[in-house]
Amino acid sequence: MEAEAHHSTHIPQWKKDEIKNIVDNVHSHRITGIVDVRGVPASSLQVMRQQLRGIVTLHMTRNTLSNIAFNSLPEDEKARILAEHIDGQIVMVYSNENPFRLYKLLEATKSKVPAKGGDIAPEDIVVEKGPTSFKPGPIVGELQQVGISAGIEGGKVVIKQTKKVVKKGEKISAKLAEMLGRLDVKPIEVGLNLKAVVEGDTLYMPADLAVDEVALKGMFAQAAGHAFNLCMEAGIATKDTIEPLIQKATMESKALAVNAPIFEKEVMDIILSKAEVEMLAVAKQVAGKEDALDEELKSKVQ
Amino acid sequence: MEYVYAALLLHKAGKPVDEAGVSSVLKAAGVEVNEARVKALVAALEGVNIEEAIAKAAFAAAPAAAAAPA
Amino acid sequence: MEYVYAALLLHKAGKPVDEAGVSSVLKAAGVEVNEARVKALVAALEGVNIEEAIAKAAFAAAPAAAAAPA
Amino acid sequence: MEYVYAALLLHKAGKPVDEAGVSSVLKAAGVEVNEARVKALVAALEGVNIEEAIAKAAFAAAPAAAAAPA
Amino acid sequence: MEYVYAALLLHKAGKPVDEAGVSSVLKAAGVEVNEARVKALVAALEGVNIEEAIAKAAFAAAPAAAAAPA
Amino acid sequence: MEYVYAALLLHKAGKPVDEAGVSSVLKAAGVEVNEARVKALVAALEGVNIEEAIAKAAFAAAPAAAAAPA
Amino acid sequence: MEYVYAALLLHKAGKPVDEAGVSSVLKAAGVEVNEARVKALVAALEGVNIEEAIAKAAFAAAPAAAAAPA
Repeated sequence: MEAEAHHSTHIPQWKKDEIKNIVDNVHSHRITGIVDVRGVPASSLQVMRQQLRGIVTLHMTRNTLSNIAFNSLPEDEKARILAEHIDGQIVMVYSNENPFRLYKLLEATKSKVPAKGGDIAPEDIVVEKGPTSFKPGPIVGELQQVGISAGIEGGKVVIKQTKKVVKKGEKISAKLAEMLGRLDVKPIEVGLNLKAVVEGDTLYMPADLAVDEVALKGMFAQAAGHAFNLCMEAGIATKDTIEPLIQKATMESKALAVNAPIFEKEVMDIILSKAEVEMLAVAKQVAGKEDALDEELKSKVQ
Repeated sequence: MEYVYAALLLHKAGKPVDEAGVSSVLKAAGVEVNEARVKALVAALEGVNIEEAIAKAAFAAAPAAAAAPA
Repeated sequence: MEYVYAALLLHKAGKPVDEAGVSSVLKAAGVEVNEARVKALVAALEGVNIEEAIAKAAFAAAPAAAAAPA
Repeated sequence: MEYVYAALLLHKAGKPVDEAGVSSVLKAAGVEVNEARVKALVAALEGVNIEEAIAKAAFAAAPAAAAAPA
Repeated sequence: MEYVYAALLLHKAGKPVDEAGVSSVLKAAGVEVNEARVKALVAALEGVNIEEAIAKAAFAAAPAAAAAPA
Repeated sequence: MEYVYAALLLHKAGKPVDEAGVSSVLKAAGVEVNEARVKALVAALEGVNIEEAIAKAAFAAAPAAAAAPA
Repeated sequence: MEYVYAALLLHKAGKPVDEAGVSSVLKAAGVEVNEARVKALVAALEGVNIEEAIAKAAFAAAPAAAAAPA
């Protein structure tokens, strides 16, 4: 503490105010997070900030000040750990939403843009084979130069082979970036990238916060399906299940009557047509054999 | 399912599907009747058009017949 | 199903599908005939248009046969 | 179908599907029992694996349902 | 078609599908029997797995029927 | 269905699906508990292998489910 | 799945599916509650239409009703 006190004596007032501002925000909000805004144009950032206004506060400040602010927090405050995530182009976020909602809100700001020379591939970049909109020209050679096998078919440039042009984590060259741009491949995701968020005593990392809604929907469907199956199997009659139960019983009854068979008026037409289908199936098996079938039957199965 | 079959049987026989009816059909089958289940069944059937429910199943069960004529 | 085939055979042969006919066809096939089932069959077929019922099957079978995977 | 319902009721309740059982269930439901039909029913079910028979859709039922939503 | 009905009747009854069987079933149905056709059919059915053919047909028929109304 | 969900919740949590359990889960959800329905549910589930029952698709479900467009 | 069942129970009972509700239902079922999972579920449900999700399941499970074109 003494060292910090000593340190702070060298800090100008506006910096002290800013540090206090950060600490106050951490204390007055339910959650505090660090967001990576690398690659987001300033103008877009302003738009996002407006869109999130009232729900999420985006606070742009100097990394050094954020660092000092977090380190000035009491030892037992979890938010101190956020100092470890201060790196690169970041902004602070404060909100009273829960971390999952914050994550969703921030994810929604993301969009895909073309790569620039020097960008790191966030995932394997693959160029699919198939037609392009280019007319024959020097583009073919340019594509070849960056390792994309191209040719001309029917007066159009086509990609001849699906090819992984950059592996995840590798740098994208300026030339390749240009070609990818012309092929309308947008490999770079730009937006508010939540790096870490603290709520109370819990640190959440993006992996903790990514909830697969499709999978969740699937789980709900599965759970509902299980409940339904259980009702059908155990004969549990509720308002929701009584009609399906009646239908199940009806279908079981018909199935039994047809398959036994039990001669009941309601199913005689099914039984008769089942017999006929069987007969036709057998007849079909011998249709090619001379004289095995009469003319009428032949005409039916051929 | 025996409770459901009892209900269908009564319905088909043109009898009211009530607690007394369901219970006595089940008893005749040698089933030890659970009153709560009978009540739940009868309650669930309230307002349900059994004939319609059956007809829906009939469609699914007999597509050959139903679908063919067109 | 042997009872049903007996009925269809009689029908196709232009004979009445009655108890005597069904029984004698079944007997000729060496089947031990259950009189009650014969009666039930004949009764269930009363008023049923056999021609129509099997025509539906033909309809269903034709494309099926075509589509049937080897 | 009440005879079939009675048979399935007995089956689902784990009781033997015999003439006495079917008759008493039908009577409890107020159905005037036709002995020949009961006999025909029980004869038809002889040697039939009911569980399998009801699982096997009534001719075509299952795949039809599958194809329907198109 | 009578001939194939007769063959299936025998098959379903668990009897051998032979000339004598087919002929006697047909006769019992009042059909004037064409010996050559009986021979041809019986010969043609040799080597045919009737059970399989039937099972396949039932399955294949369904979607065809179901798809029809569209 | 909330009663069934309560039962499944208990089952998944490895707890016995009994009247006390179902009632307390329902109460925690703010549901006004109907004792008869709880009894009916627990009785219906007696002897039922829940794990097997939930996995078994109901009647025509299997192929339909397969075909059901997502 | 316990968390999903708890949410379904609340939903079906017409109660809000919120953190307090899910937690208390789970606790009543004897489940040791993980607050982060509860939060995740509740947050995720904001973008999920439960009714729609389970309607699909019901459709898949009961094609007879759902598929019948009426």
